[in-house]
Amino acid sequence: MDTAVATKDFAASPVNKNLSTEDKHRFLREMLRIRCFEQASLKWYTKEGKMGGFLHLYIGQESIAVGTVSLLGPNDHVITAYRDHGHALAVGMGMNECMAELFGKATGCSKGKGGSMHFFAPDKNYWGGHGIVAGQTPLGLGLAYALKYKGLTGAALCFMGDGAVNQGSYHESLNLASLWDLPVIYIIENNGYSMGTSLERSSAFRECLAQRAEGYAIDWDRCNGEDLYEVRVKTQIALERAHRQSRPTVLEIDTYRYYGHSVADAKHKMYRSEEEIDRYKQNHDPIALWKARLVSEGILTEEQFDEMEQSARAEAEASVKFADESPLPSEASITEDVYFEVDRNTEAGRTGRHFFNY
Amino acid sequence: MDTAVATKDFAASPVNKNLSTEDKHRFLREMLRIRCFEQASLKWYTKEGKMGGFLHLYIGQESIAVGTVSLLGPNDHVITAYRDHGHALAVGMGMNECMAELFGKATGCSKGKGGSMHFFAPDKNYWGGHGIVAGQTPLGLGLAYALKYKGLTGAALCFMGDGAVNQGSYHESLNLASLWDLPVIYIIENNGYSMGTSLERSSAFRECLAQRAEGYAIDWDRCNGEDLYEVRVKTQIALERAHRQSRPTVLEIDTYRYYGHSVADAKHKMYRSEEEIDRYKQNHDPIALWKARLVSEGILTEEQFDEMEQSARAEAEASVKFADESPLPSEASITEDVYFEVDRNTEAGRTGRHFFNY
Amino acid sequence: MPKLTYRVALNQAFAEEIERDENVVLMGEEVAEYDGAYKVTQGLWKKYGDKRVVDTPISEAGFIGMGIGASMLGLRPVMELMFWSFAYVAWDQIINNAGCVRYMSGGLINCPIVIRGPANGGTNVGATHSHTPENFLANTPGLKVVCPATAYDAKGLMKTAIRDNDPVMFLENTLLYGEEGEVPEGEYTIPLGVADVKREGTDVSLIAHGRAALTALKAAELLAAEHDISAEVIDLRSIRPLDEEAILQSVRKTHRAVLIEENKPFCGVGAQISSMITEQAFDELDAPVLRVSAIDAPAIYSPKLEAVQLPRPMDIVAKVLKIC
Amino acid sequence: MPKLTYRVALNQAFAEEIERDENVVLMGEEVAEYDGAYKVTQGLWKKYGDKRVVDTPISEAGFIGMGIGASMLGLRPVMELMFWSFAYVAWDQIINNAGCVRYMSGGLINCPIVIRGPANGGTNVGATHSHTPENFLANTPGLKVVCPATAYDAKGLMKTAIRDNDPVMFLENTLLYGEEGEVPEGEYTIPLGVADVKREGTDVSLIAHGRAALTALKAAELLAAEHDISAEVIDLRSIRPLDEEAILQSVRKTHRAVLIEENKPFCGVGAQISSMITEQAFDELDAPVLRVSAIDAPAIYSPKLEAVQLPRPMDIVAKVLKIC
Ligand SMILES: Cc1ncc(C[n+]2csc(CCOP(=O)(O)OP(=O)(O)O)c2C)c(N)n1
Ligand SMILES: Cc1ncc(C[n+]2csc(CCOP(=O)(O)OP(=O)(O)O)c2C)c(N)n1
Ligand SMILES: [Mg+2]
Ligand SMILES: [Mg+2]
Repeated sequence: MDTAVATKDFAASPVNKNLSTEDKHRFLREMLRIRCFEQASLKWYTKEGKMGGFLHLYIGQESIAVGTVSLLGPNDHVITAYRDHGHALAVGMGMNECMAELFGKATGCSKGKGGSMHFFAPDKNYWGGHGIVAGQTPLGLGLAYALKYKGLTGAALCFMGDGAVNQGSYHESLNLASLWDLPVIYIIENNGYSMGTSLERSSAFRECLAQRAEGYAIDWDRCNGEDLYEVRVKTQIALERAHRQSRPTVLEIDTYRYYGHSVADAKHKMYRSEEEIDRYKQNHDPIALWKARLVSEGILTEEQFDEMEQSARAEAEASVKFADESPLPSEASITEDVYFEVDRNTEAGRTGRHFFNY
Repeated sequence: MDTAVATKDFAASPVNKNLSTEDKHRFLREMLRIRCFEQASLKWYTKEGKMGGFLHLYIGQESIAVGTVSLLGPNDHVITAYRDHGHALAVGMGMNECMAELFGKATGCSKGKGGSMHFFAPDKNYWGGHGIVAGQTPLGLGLAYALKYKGLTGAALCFMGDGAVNQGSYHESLNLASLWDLPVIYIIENNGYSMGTSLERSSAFRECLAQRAEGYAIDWDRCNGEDLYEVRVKTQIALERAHRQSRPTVLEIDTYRYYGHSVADAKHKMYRSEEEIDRYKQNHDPIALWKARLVSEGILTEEQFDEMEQSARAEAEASVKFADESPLPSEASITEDVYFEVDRNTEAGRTGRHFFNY
Repeated sequence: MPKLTYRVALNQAFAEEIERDENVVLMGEEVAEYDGAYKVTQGLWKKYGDKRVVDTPISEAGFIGMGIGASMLGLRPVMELMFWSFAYVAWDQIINNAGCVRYMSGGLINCPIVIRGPANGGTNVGATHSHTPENFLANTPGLKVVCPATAYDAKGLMKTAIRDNDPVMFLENTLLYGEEGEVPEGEYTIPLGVADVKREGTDVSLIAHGRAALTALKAAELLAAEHDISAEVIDLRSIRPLDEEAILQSVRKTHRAVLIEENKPFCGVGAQISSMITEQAFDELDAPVLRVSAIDAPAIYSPKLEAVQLPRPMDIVAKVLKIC
Repeated sequence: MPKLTYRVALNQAFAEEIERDENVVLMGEEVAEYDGAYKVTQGLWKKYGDKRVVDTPISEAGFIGMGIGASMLGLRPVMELMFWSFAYVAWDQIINNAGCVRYMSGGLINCPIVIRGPANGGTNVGATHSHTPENFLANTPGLKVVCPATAYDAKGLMKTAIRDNDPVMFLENTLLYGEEGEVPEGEYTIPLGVADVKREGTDVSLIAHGRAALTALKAAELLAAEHDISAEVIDLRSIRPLDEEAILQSVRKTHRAVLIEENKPFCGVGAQISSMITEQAFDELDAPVLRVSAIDAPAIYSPKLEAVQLPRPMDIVAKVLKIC
């Protein structure tokens, strides 16, 4: 084991024991969809001119997005950082609009304006997709604030990386969350590195990062992200705390990313060993472990798994075709989606000059 | 007692037991000088046109500046927030340049450019005087960084208020201080209020604010600020930690301000009771307690005390006369002290346009 | 019409909008129990309670960002910065989250938030407390920027800002809070993007915003009384959207313009207006467009000197005399 | 002369200054063990070690402020912002501490710090990563602002910036890091406040900074080849201090000016230059001063579209043809 968290079997926990085979298969399918989507995106990124900018792959961390989101209800919301493809697919966004966004097409979820770091689907309670490290942490707090203000029973899941804990806005958010009893759950996806910097070189702490929550009298927990059952159990505890007591939680989930920080990070074997990467792939791959789990439970066959993988791959390929064939945004659209009032052509939007090119 | 800190007698502690009568008198004189200086400044603030802007009085907290600074050596540095008169006088600044600064005169410590919130004396290792809440906390860290970089054995004492702990820059500074073993001491002068907001309404914590330091594996302590002996003992521990191990400390010192947040805060009895203020003045005044202490030690007479108070008052009055009679800065000086190279009329300062009024 | 202070006019706008829309919530440091550091929110917490008027800790990045997040879900937070100068600890939240999230989401999100507070020098609070970032904010497509000069404008523009579905940066002025002006009884709003001709004139256009518009009015009186020059005073009121037509109309009439602002000169709003006039009305100009701004240094504390650092009527008169 | 990339030229400047002055220390995210996100500091950590080249956590407000504090005590920190866009989480430290502490201390303190990193769009990294705040920074008396366009300028200006005793904001460009240019062997410096006439011309002055200066050069070639127009290209190199004389001299010669920048238009550097030219050389102008800037929206991701959003040679040509 490479996680500091002792493993324990969470299959029999209340939140897991009544899961149907269909549920368990669905989790597997969703993790596979994320992985295949990203493998396809990586392949096409490298093809001349299909995409630009950054591409941060979530591969290796799929169990976190799928496990946490699997528990969410109608008033639970999700917001994350720039490594956002996994959460986007987990909340139900289609591969087509996601791939088209990567291709910078008008059919993209953000009309080609946001790119890889900025997937959004407010209709699915998904608020992005944010490029500034920890910049989303006050926004997540605001989602929780609005829920409480409106008297809704819900929670805001705000995902962040281990490197984001050293941004001031996160700490300000923790104090506000505790002071005002806001139903926000900060989920630290601790993959051990912020770009090329290991956890030890970026953060001072005692046992773990989540423990800093104690200073704000916030409950915290730590979780082994490779086990989808455990992710669900620890997340459910936080969700109930949010729903029942309107109290925040900081949940640190150990995980690992297989690829570089972004596609640009070719030298990622400079700051971590090939052997370390292989060890994770061999022993801690969330998909492999979940697959083995379901096989051992006697509810999954190799054939079923291959079928799932193939359909995920097919879906990804289809999304590439969709993206590739989709039209580019028009030049005129560059100044659209800047101001609501202008886009809607309201009286306010028609009054005075809003744009200053002549 | 109104401080959460249990009192204990620190007179016999190593750092205190060898203090000479002269030392103990000096502490008393310095506390009196701070109080008299500020009483005079308050009196003249209200006189039409003598001062402008803010005036944050330190009265009630004098034992902290005097007690902490009394321990500092040649490589120990001080930086604080806008409530900075006490620290300025404690490090040895003259009343004249301080009062002249309040009067906005050219003879002021900052040539009338900084005002009450911005007293500086780098020659006395005093780096101000900063108006943005917690804005000085990374600067204090930088002083400690420079000391360590240069191989000097010293510490940076960075003072801040209880309301400043919820600014992100402070938390970022704590992580860096611990991660890099920097000799910085964050001293939280906890007077129970940030403007009109009580500690409980602004901060979430377990036992106290300093305890948040645990999350960064930083040592912390808490101190009853009304007792100068205790202030010296707790500060000395932090100084030794900085000097010997180059490790940071967060020291929270309970204290109380008698006046409003600033002179503008006339309504300060709206958020705290007359009775509370009186109780502090009666039972917890650091000057009265220190005086009583020295009397009980048989090393101070009423006459000596009166003489000290009178000379402090006389010095304050003289500084008012000095300030009042000092010249204003010239209009030309408005654009001086902006750029070092321009002020020194170097080649760099003479090349290109630096100022853009026509 | 009854006379109200700029402060009370704003206070009325808040009260009326709180009653009109249950999603309007006021937040900021000391805005509730303390009635506001400058008493702009006086009485509102007592009247509307903890839910609608909320005191915050000193965590601008945290609570401004929180307000932006809450606005994405449909609240209409009206966030007070005790001073706009403190926006700099929340700058990323304002520029990147309020300013860019609509665009990056392809228009799926909008942030109906107002961020407000005083942005001015002249009160001897020193360089760090005297910033006037209207030019920074207006440089940012996605944000709207309003700088009212009178009680009437402050109330009418604030009500519009709160109802606007885009993020509106509302810059007030501590030196104006106590200034009285006529404010009609009952409901009215003023659209963003409409300048106000505060004085008609024929010889030169004085174009300004915020308190500088009042300084321009005083200068116009001096010009009329002492130099027989008829100055027109255009108060921009909102910087983005900008009422360009009003500016150009005036310049087409007077053929001369002096731009006044209390900000530092380099890349101030005056620079933008000047370049716009030159580009749009070059042939109408009988003289160079001139600018008056603060003396180009951080805000000085010394009360007597800070009064000199900011534009005075005499400074405007002197510039006008150069071209008239 | 040997050809070096902009990246290597900067790298040489760092190495030379580290060796020249023991107080020079490089800091930033990934600058040491990782050799820099854009490899600008490649090899320096290996060569000079932990003391001189330091990796930081993702805490810009904390480490930039720390660098400012260290500079008050005499260190000469060269702080990398992986992107200048991230300055917005450290904005208060930069504007209020680096920018104002000298003034507020009446000149007792100075901050010999360099804050550097790329500030540009055009790499499809989206709105939050494509900010170009040179206008915000140059609005702030107390700060100096440099925007080099070539390898030669980058090295010479960086060495000067590190030796300067005021805080210098050094804005680089990820699109230029790989661009080659002639750089002499050995020691040289370029003063701040001196523009470079990158191409002589007689019909129109193209005034720009950073990458826009190279776009202007391309436009000048098109103008010569296709329109027989002789354009002079002035590269400002530093924004504050500003080489006003070079601008005015050129305008007195050509009587026409087009200002190009990759920033958003409202209150961009072009606005300041335009207002300055109008004010200082009105009678020299035969045509309105025109501006070319980025299309006024947050930076779009879509690679094909972002290429359109930023000024292209054809956009400059079109503007020039309006006045020539
Ligand atoms: C304020 C800010 N500083 C720096 C960056 C550049 N950056 C982007 S991601 C990243 C590392 C973040 O690591 P972590 O939080 O652990 O998330 P992970 O990439 O591991 O998912 C950095 C430094 C940024 N986007 N925002
Ligand atoms: C970033 C920022 N926000 C708000 C303010 C306004 N302000 C000045 S002092 C203060 C209260 C600070 O209280 P505390 O830290 O407890 O210090 P004390 O005044 O009690 O010494 C506030 C809100 C400021 N100066 N800076
Ligand atoms: Mg990580
Ligand atoms: Mg306090």
